[in-house]
Amino acid sequence: MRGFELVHPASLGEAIEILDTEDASVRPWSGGTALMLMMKTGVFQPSRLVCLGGTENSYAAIVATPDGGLRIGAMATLTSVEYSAEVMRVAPVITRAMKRLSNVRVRNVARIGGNLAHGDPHMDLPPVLSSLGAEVSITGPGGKRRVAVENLFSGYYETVLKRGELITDVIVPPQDGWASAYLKCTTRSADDWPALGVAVSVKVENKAVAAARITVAAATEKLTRLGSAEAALAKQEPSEAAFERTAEAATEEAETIDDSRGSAAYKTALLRVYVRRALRQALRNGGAQ
Amino acid sequence: MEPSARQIQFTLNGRSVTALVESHLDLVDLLRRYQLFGARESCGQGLCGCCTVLVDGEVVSGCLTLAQLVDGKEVSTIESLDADGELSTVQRAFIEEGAFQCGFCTPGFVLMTHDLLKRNPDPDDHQIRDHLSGNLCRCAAYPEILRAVKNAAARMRASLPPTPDT
Amino acid sequence: MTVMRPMPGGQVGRSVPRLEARQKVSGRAEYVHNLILPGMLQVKVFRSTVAHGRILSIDTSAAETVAGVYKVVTGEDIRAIVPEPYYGPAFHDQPVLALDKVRYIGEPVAAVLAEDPYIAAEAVQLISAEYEELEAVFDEVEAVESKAIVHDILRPAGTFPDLKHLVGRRDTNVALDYRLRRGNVDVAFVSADHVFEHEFRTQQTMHTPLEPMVSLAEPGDQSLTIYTASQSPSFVRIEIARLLGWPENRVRVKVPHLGGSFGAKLYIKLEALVACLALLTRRPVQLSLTMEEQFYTITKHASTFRIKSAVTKDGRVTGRRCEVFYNGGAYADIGPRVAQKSGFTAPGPYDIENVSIDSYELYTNRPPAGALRGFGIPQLVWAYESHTDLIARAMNIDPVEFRRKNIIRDGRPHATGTPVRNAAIGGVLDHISERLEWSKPFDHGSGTVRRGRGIAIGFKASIAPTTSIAIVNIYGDGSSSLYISTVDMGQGSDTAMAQIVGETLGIAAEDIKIIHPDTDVTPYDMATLGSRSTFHTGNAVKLAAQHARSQLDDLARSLGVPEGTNYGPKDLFKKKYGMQAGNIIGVGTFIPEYKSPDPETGMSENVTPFWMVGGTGVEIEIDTETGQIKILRLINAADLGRPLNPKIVETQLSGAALMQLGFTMFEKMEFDNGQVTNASLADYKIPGIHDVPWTIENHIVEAEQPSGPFGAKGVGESGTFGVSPAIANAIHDAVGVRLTEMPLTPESVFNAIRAAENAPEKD
Amino acid sequence: MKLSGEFTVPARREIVFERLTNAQFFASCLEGASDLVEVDPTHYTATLETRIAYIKFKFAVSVEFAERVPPEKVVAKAEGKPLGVVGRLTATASAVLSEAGDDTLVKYDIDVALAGKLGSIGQPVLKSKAKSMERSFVQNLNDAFQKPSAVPAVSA
Repeated sequence: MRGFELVHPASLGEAIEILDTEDASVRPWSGGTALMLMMKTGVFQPSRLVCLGGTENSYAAIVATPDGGLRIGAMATLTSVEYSAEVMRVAPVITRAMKRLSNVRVRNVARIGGNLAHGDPHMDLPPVLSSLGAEVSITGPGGKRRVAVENLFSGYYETVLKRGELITDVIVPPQDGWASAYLKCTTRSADDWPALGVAVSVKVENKAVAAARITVAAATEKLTRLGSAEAALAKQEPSEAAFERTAEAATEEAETIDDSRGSAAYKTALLRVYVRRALRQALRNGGAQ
Repeated sequence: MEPSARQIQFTLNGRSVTALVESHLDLVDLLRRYQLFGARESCGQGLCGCCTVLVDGEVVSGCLTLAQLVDGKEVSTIESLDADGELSTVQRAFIEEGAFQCGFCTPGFVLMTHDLLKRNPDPDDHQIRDHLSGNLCRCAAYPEILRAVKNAAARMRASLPPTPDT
Repeated sequence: MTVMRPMPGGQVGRSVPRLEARQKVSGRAEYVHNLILPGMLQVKVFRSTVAHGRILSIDTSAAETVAGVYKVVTGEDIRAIVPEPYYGPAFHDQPVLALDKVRYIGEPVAAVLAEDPYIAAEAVQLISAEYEELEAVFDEVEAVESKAIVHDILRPAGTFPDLKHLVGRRDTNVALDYRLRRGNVDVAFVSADHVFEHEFRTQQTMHTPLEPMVSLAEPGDQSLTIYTASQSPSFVRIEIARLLGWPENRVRVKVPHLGGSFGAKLYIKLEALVACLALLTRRPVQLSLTMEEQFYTITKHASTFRIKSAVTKDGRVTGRRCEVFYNGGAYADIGPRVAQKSGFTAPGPYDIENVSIDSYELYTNRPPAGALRGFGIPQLVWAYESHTDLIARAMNIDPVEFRRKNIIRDGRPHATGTPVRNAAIGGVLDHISERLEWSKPFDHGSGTVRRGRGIAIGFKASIAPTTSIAIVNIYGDGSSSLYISTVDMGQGSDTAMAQIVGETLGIAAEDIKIIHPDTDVTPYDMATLGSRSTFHTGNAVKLAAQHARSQLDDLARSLGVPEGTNYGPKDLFKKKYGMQAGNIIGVGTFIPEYKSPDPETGMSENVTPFWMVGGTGVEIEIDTETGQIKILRLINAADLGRPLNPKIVETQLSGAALMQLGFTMFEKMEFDNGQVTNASLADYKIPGIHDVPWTIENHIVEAEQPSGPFGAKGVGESGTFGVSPAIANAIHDAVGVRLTEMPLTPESVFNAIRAAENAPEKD
Repeated sequence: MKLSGEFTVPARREIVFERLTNAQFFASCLEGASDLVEVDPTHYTATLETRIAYIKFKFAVSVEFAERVPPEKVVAKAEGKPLGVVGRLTATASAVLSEAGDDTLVKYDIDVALAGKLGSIGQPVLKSKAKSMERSFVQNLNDAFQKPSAVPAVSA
């Protein structure tokens, strides 16, 4: 763990310049809680850590956008997201998820950008944000681009972020008419990483589901949006039978994996139950307004 | 000294200090240099809370904090609570309720309780559990800790002057 | 009583706050890790990556060249200090660093010393070793017959008289086989109306004290001081002195507070290594394990228990056969005592005419197993109370009624032949069933939410033979200190002992200073283990205080103070010496009566100084769609004699039960080919605050242990006994399925429910 | 960690057997394998480099063909040492080949074990990596048989 250098670029541009290197041992450092774990175990030996503190002034704000959505700066701490009145107003499902996300100390330090860029499939925010239709703004040596949260992840701890690219903002679209819920299931201690996380957002118009977003995490290798489950629910009148069919489609689509939190088969069984329960809860929660 | 070492300046329990710090050093290591042992590394993963420290008034895991990054910041440890020789209300409540056994995790729980009561002077059981869920007590004095938090909250509320908000 | 100080209220039975409370809440309590000595070297350990293999070579050359590395040491280097560097309380089987062979993945093979621990850790990564891999055995039942032999020769230590019968054997993994034969169990089975037979298993777990193990050795002139987080300073001194071939007085062992232990820091762990390294380098040496390394150091036995009972049609158990296999891992540690001492209670607290017990401690190629809060008892209670419940259900007898019918009543002989006295077995059972309102109808829920309740009781024999010595020193001003080598690791022994002194001398417990273990200063105490301190050390402390008191009386008499005068010690000293001066030193030694079990029959007429009884009742709720279990009520009760400090006692009961709740529900060391794959608190989950049941009650069943100090006996483990089977029994009650393997995960409940739906259980 | 599965290769069994037991060919299908050196006809050494996100793992590996029963069965054993960290990778892979018309059905079982730091705490991550390597190996193998030209020449 010894012998690395901590550098403090003053701006995003400067940071990107330093990070634009072949050398994978040069890494950005926002809150550092995840990277520090990798370093302490000796799995990752950095040569240079690029502190993003210098970008904080420009990229830590949480603001309501004119369209009624949210823009959350990548350097916003999870705590600031947790206590943000804007977040609570636009997407209370995020606020609720925060209470049981990691722990207070980590939330005080970890940044939303780093949380997403880490690519850990057990995290709570990616499925929640994905079900809200959120996107991330990315800036890199090649300019800016936007990626839907569910497309950010390419594998276990892998993202589509390219060399030198940093997440700068999380953009949550307006949630008018959408009802959301996030449920997670732990199978060992209550504060364990989830064996399964299910996030759903449903828009009901004229008593029928006009649109739905259903995402699964933790039980699968990476966050997965369950298109066939969404299709199964579309145009249906919300009912136990419709939820049942949606859950069934979800289990057929999701490729669950074995780990010490449960077998793949068990996680599939949990998914069936939790999709139904999440849908029920979302409709109980109702729209954000 | 390694080339990665850097001189930093920070406030430690109210006093300004400077230190020459290698890049890999974490905050718990740094505090040991000042004979402050109340924050201690246990799980090394930010999960147990034994290394809880306040940086700029926010609770953090000392074992996940690079020491160089406290440059210019205000660091407070458990040892600051009774600097004037008086235990805090929370500390007294922990003693009164017998909310610890071996005591290794206790400074972390005490600091987290202060943090909770600062945000929420009258937490319910769920809120207490949520706030303290990142701290582990292998002696499992949890029922007593829950009682101690409530005891402290009640005493602190009683001693606070009423304000329009409360 | 001739002289007295103003007498405060009764010290015994008062919930005195812990003496060290202020230090603990302010982060100022003294732990070994607070100690930084000038010139101190830090140790990092290179560990085996092979489960069983012969060491062909160890290459330390690259590590030695790292700037800042002081020295790299292998097992052969240790021989310069200790020619036969094998240690252990039961067998001298564990090398300071591996010699010739490695026996589990994670075994220490080499040590790097550097002033900077980061440098030592980095250098460790540069060490490599070549091994000739040998066949390995991991399962305790397979170990009995396996061709893979972990130790070529067994070398019993002979340190403790109760393990004297261990004899050197070859070509076996059986470290100990305890046998008990009472009556004729085969005849009982033949003549029984019903015979029941089951097998139960438990998983390997770890203590995970939050203060990871740490030891520090400082060389002196022809001497060595060891500062260590240990439950057994007296044993550490004896064992280090034996290894070095020194008299005991050249080894000094000091122990401050422990940040939890639960059996982990018992007997000898890191001390032999730091002692050798300190002598090799002539520098103070500290070894502080990481949480990960603790998993390689000591664990709780995995076990398999085959139990078979003969039962009459009216529900009397007439015969029971118990075969218990404890997975001891690669080194015996105190496992043989676990197999023996716990083994003889395997039939449970039941009055059974015909009993046969075979209890085995087996060597395997897993990390070593030793004592963990209950010393093998929770594994047994898990099995016999699950079995008991299954019998009652099958015979359609109420499980509480069935137990009442069979429990050992006062004065009746236990399986060993020892009459059971002062054990509130029935009292604990009655108390829990009353709290649960057992006789009232119970709502079992409906649909996907089912509810169930369960009860289990267990008991444990205390440790013997064993010796405790205490010294009470009264100073010139009348203040006093207590010198004991009992270690306060959170259980509150300092406070309880101060209360005993206070009660005897008429002083407030808070005014008594406890001198922490320092073998140059504090007298011998066998170890702080097995809930023994309250009873054994407590008796010694009481005797020491009485001794001091009688000397004060003698002094008063010799000074001609009239009987009944209110004269304090200070006044006496002043009268005697003409100024504030002098000491009165009271010494107490306690050795309980005990008779070792006969090696052939396993019988003994006095197998324990006292019995501990504990039980648990639970109400649970199961989500049948997911298998998730919610504990609605957790009710613990124990017979601990008369409580010295009710509040601390209650915390002990509750803490023990919650710890066992973790072992019951989710804690499990996962292995892949001998490698533990979840050696961190990220992947090995222990109970957190959200896991605490919303209702938890802890009850002290009123009883009195006449031979204990002021009627008290130990309590540290009793809360663990009944938790696991009570929950398994409640699961059965709720959803009709039986789990026979711990942990009781939601997935195992879910699978059992599905399996039962496909193949309905026959009753 | 156990991985098992089966796949069909569009080639005759003898040819598949020959290719699978050809170390050069085998290594060419395994992502990150390089520096293959033949020690003797049943023993080889190689370097295996893999990456999970930004973290690199490099192993020095030795491989032994423990059993070769042409054309139906092959068992290989591999042992590797991670560079820069104490540890040990062991793997036993067996493949059973059976005819499926003109194609060959390959059934395989792999038992991979990791000891040391990577095994004690890196297990979930590496397990997922092993699975993705398994998938890419099968894919590469299939590709190689689809495009006979891509098959490296079998050297003696």
